[in-house]
Amino acid sequence: MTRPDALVRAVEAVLFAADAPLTLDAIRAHVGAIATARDVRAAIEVLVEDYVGRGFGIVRRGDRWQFQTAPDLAHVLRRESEEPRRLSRAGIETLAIIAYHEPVTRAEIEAIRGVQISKGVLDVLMEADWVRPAGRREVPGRPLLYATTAAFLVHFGLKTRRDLPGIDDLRAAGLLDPVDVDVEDRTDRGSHESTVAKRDDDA
Amino acid sequence: MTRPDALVRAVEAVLFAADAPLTLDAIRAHVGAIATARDVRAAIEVLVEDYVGRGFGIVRRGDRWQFQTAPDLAHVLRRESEEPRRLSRAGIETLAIIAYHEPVTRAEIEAIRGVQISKGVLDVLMEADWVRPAGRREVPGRPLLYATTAAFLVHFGLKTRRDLPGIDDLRAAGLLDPVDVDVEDRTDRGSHESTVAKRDDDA
Amino acid sequence: MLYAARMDDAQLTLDLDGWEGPLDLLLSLARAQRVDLRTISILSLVEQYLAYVDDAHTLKLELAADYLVMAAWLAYLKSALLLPRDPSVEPDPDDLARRLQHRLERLDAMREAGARLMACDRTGRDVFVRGAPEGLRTVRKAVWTAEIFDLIAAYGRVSGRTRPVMHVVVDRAVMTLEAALERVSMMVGERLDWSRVEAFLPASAVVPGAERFRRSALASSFVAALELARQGRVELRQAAPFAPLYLRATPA
Repeated sequence: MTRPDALVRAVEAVLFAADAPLTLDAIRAHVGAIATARDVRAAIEVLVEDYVGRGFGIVRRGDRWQFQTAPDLAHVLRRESEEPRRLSRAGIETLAIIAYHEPVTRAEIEAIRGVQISKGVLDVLMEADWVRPAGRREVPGRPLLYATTAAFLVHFGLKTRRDLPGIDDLRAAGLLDPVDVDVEDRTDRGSHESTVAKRDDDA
Repeated sequence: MTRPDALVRAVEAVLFAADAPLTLDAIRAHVGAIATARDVRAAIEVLVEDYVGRGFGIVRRGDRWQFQTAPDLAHVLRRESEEPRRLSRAGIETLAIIAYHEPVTRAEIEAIRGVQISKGVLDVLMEADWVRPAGRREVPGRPLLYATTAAFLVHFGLKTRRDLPGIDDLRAAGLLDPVDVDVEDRTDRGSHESTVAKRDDDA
Repeated sequence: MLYAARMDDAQLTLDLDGWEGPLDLLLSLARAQRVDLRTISILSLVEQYLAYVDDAHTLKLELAADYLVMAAWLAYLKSALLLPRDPSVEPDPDDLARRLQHRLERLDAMREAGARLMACDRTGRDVFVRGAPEGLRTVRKAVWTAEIFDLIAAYGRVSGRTRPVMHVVVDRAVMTLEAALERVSMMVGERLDWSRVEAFLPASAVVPGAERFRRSALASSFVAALELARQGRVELRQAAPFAPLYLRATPA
């Protein structure tokens, strides 16, 4: 890195510490009146050149000058932090129903689960990119259909949906044991509808 | 001027855009987790070197790093009307005692100064965010302990507490040995030991 | 009485001619000797202090309790230092003098440290951070995780919850109203004369062991007959309560 001369160095520090873009005169007021506007201007040119290719540089705004981070590094300054979150029970059940029955409407999912789905559950599944809207069912009201995505298969290590174990497999694995419904989390209990289980839920 | 590599440039931009000193981890979080703490540390070393002799540069404050102007340019940057917080003599001494002895109880500070701390002295130091409560001493009365903050290091331009002016000499001279409040108090207060316990209580 | 001032919160810090307490006064007297604190004569310092307090005619006695307590203690220390050493006296006066000297040294050191601290390159006075930082932003993004086992177990749970209801429906052989309606209306058109309602039951309902299904079929067929009669498509005839029920298509 170059060792700038005293004026360049002073201008550099003034622009750095300034809380707003500065005019040449404002800079001169700091670095000393011995420096002419022309000197300051020349110092700025040196600085502009010095900072080419670095993480920040000097930019001109009208007749004012300021330091600014490089525009192409905006993504670095605005970081996305990833927070691992586990799906709620309602979320995983809804996802399972979609995976086994797709394409299904929201009403069908609710009928199979026996409880209404709170608004956020499908949003979360779509945000996770495991579920996507898949057209509409051509019945009155034309309800939206939901299906799983390719990312779903990848995440769960499945080649196809057919890799999901069938009901008999689940029974053999002891996964069909009746579960105490009271364990159900409150959020998705919401208003309990009597539409429960009118429908065949065979996969 | 050198053209830094991508990581150095990103670290430079992050430190430049930050409105507070950053830890290595905070920097890593922005430049991408692919960079190890070691990589970031190495990038900082490059930057520290790059900015030697310029109008501002990178300094270490505790376990954090930040850009700041070169101290010798104070005269160019100092604004006439602006004077950092003026501390009373009691405030300065109390701050020094906390910084050199931390963590200390109020009774210990009083023992060193030979007078009680008037109300407001610790408040001012805490309000400035230079001093913080730091747990309690596990002795009867469990008096509150005080210690300095990260902002203290930043404000006074210290790399670490070991950077405190003359701290090694003072320690070697035994002047930073633990304060025996009980004995000290007797030394100048003669016989009325009962006040010691009382002061511990409100520490 | 002497301690009254110490108890009063407002007067905790005694400001006596600018001294911040007796230790401060002692330190100032010591420094006036312009010698290293480590080599200072505690005895002469004590004498100076006592002389100073004696001379301070302007002292407001009620405010100067701390100074007088210190004076009394120093007077005791002085006499102990001057008298021949009595080993039974605890603590050793020389030790007390050393401690006092240590305290003065330490207060002096802290005062000096405070001054040096204030002379550091202070942010906002000597060094400056960036005036208009863009700031860093963190956008939190949830990364959802779930294991294949969770997924399968969840489906098992849902199925387990709803399946028993399904089994009951499949197990109980029923003839639905819709089926009966269809069957009765089709068959009645093929028969010209009165037929008992039992004649419309499917063959599977009248075999041995199908009693439950027969009753379901009979009930549904009966309701179907009523519905068809309501629509004017069949006529019903029954001689008496619980007598056989006959139906035929309404003649054209």
